[in-house]
Amino acid sequence: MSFFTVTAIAILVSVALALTRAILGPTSYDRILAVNAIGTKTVLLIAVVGFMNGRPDFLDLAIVYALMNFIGTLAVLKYFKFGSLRGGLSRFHGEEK
Amino acid sequence: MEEFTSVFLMLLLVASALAVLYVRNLFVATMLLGAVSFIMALIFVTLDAVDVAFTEAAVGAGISTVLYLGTLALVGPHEKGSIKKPVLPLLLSLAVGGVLIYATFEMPIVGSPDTPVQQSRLTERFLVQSLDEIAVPNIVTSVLASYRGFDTFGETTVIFTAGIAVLLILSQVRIRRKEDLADGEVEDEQDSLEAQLAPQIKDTSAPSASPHDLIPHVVAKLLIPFVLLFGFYVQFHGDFGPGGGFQAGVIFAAGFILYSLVFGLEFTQKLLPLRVVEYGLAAGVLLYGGVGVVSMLLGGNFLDYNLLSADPVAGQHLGILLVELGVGITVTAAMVAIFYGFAGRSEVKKKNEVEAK
Amino acid sequence: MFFDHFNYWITVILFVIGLYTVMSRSNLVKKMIGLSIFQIAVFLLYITMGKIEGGTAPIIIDQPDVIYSNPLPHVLILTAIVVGVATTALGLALVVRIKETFGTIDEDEILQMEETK
Amino acid sequence: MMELLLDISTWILMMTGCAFLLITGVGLLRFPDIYTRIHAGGMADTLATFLIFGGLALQSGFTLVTVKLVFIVAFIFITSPTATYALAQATFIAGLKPVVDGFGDDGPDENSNTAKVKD
Repeated sequence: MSFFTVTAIAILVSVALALTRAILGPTSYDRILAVNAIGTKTVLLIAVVGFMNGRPDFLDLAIVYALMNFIGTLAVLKYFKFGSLRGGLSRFHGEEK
Repeated sequence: MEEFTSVFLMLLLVASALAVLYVRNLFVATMLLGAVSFIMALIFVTLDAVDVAFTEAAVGAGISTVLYLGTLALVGPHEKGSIKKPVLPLLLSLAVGGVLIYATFEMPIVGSPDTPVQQSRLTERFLVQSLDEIAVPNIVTSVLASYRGFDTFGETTVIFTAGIAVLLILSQVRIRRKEDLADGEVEDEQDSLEAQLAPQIKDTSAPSASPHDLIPHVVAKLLIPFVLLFGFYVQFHGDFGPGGGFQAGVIFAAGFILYSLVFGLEFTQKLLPLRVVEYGLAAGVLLYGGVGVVSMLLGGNFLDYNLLSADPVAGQHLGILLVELGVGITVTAAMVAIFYGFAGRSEVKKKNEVEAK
Repeated sequence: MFFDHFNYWITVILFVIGLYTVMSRSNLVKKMIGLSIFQIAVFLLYITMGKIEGGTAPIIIDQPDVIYSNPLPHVLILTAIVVGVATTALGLALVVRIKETFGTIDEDEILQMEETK
Repeated sequence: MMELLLDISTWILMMTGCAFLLITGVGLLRFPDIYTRIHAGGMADTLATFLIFGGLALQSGFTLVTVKLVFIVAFIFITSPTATYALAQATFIAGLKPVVDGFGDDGPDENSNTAKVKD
């Protein structure tokens, strides 16, 4: 058993745990956190699977995942703070109730 | 091991899809759809479809989530309980599912090399002869841009049309214009709209307004050049690795969306005005079609890249480069246009509410 | 073998989930989400058909006797994903306009309004 | 000899990384409130990523792949804490209070606050 296999299994278990948290909630912030964690673990799994199959030159994929994870999380948080995607991130003084 | 990974991921996929169905809060459903998309892309990687995983990651987890959030910001996240009883749909879908499951036993075994798909003459041609005819290592790119160039042209046109349609449906300023035309010039109107909104924006959008948000600002400033650079890399490296016009376009758009998320829509539209986006939408399709027309003028068929250069293989390379560039421009413009449509709509909505009061 | 048709079963399950969501939920955004799941089922079906045992991604490498998975389904699905998000955006745009016109995005309520008109 | 040494260091790095990953997963599931979960999810994630990618880099040697690995680690090191920070701040602004066992007695008040943002 190579270290890639062991790592892949550990990542899969970890994704499953995070997914449980995403489904259970209870608050929306828990879900954001869990989905964000799933995203990071996806990056890891892509890299490990690439090495496992002997084609490690697909790491470009992992960069896209990391990027999209970041953008998605920021969008969600912005939606939560302001209820819209329009203004800048620092506008909450004007909009907060 | 690969099979185990794939099976495990598919079980996770079904679990999260069921959760999407079950939850009542649409926002939560959107979040879980993002998770579904991540897991789906992982399955694509285990099934050797790296290019597809690339696209799914960029589109499903990034752009799609942003779009759903933009919609929910306008329509509200709460789902009311349905009036009708869901027994009939349940029975119907279970029946359809049963029939389909029965049908799967007639399907060839997953991964076996003697299925019609793998035995097709096309597969042979793509995998073996394309190396001599096109000489691009990434076969997906050569099939996408050259062998199936017509189809991709059609798809690009669909994206172009969708971008235009979203802009028309969610047009922001034009509605105002008609109403205000009676008492002012068109030019001034746009300014006055901005002027009305400006006071709220100006005094709060300065970074000093909240020191806490300094970190996302700084990080975004740091990241955006690299995101765009990575977009170029994906665009022009698509011949050799996973990537190409579709993916690069989405990544480019993601860069602008990131800017807009952190600094606000106004600044983004100053940087990349709506007019430029509209021109970009058309320019990409025109570039694609233009390559086809040029090859016709040179005496070949539509999109026959062999004639673009003295050497057929060099001609193919040039054609694929230009066509992918056209796709990239159109996809970028379409995604940015769609984002502008959704994010800018809240401004219209807010103004309508103010007028109603 | 149990896993011979496993991918197809997952496809069918996702398909049924999508179908049920579209039919049973009256919220229009939820219907769009159901359609997205539908789409994902179709993507999985196509990519599964392209997979070949012991194969690798269809990007040519300098090694003897490499089996590559079929690139054609990848091409079809790659474009389908981007077109899918464009059409989803169109649908969501229509939902936004429906909300502005009717004040609700619940299908049942909209139908009632239409009847009482 | 060199090979063996590299393999052993890879094993150590990646197994430590796996341990941190599993701790992250368990922490996400078991911790009582959002702030502790953010702590578990955010911090261990970055560390585990660093360790596992370090192990992968040892395996790939001095190639383009290693450069890409370094890029990804740098990217995650910048973005992941930012996202975590923004999340924690948004949570705080939304009015969720941390569960503090044995510190103060605002238990019911905190519960009502949590209920407000519950979906």
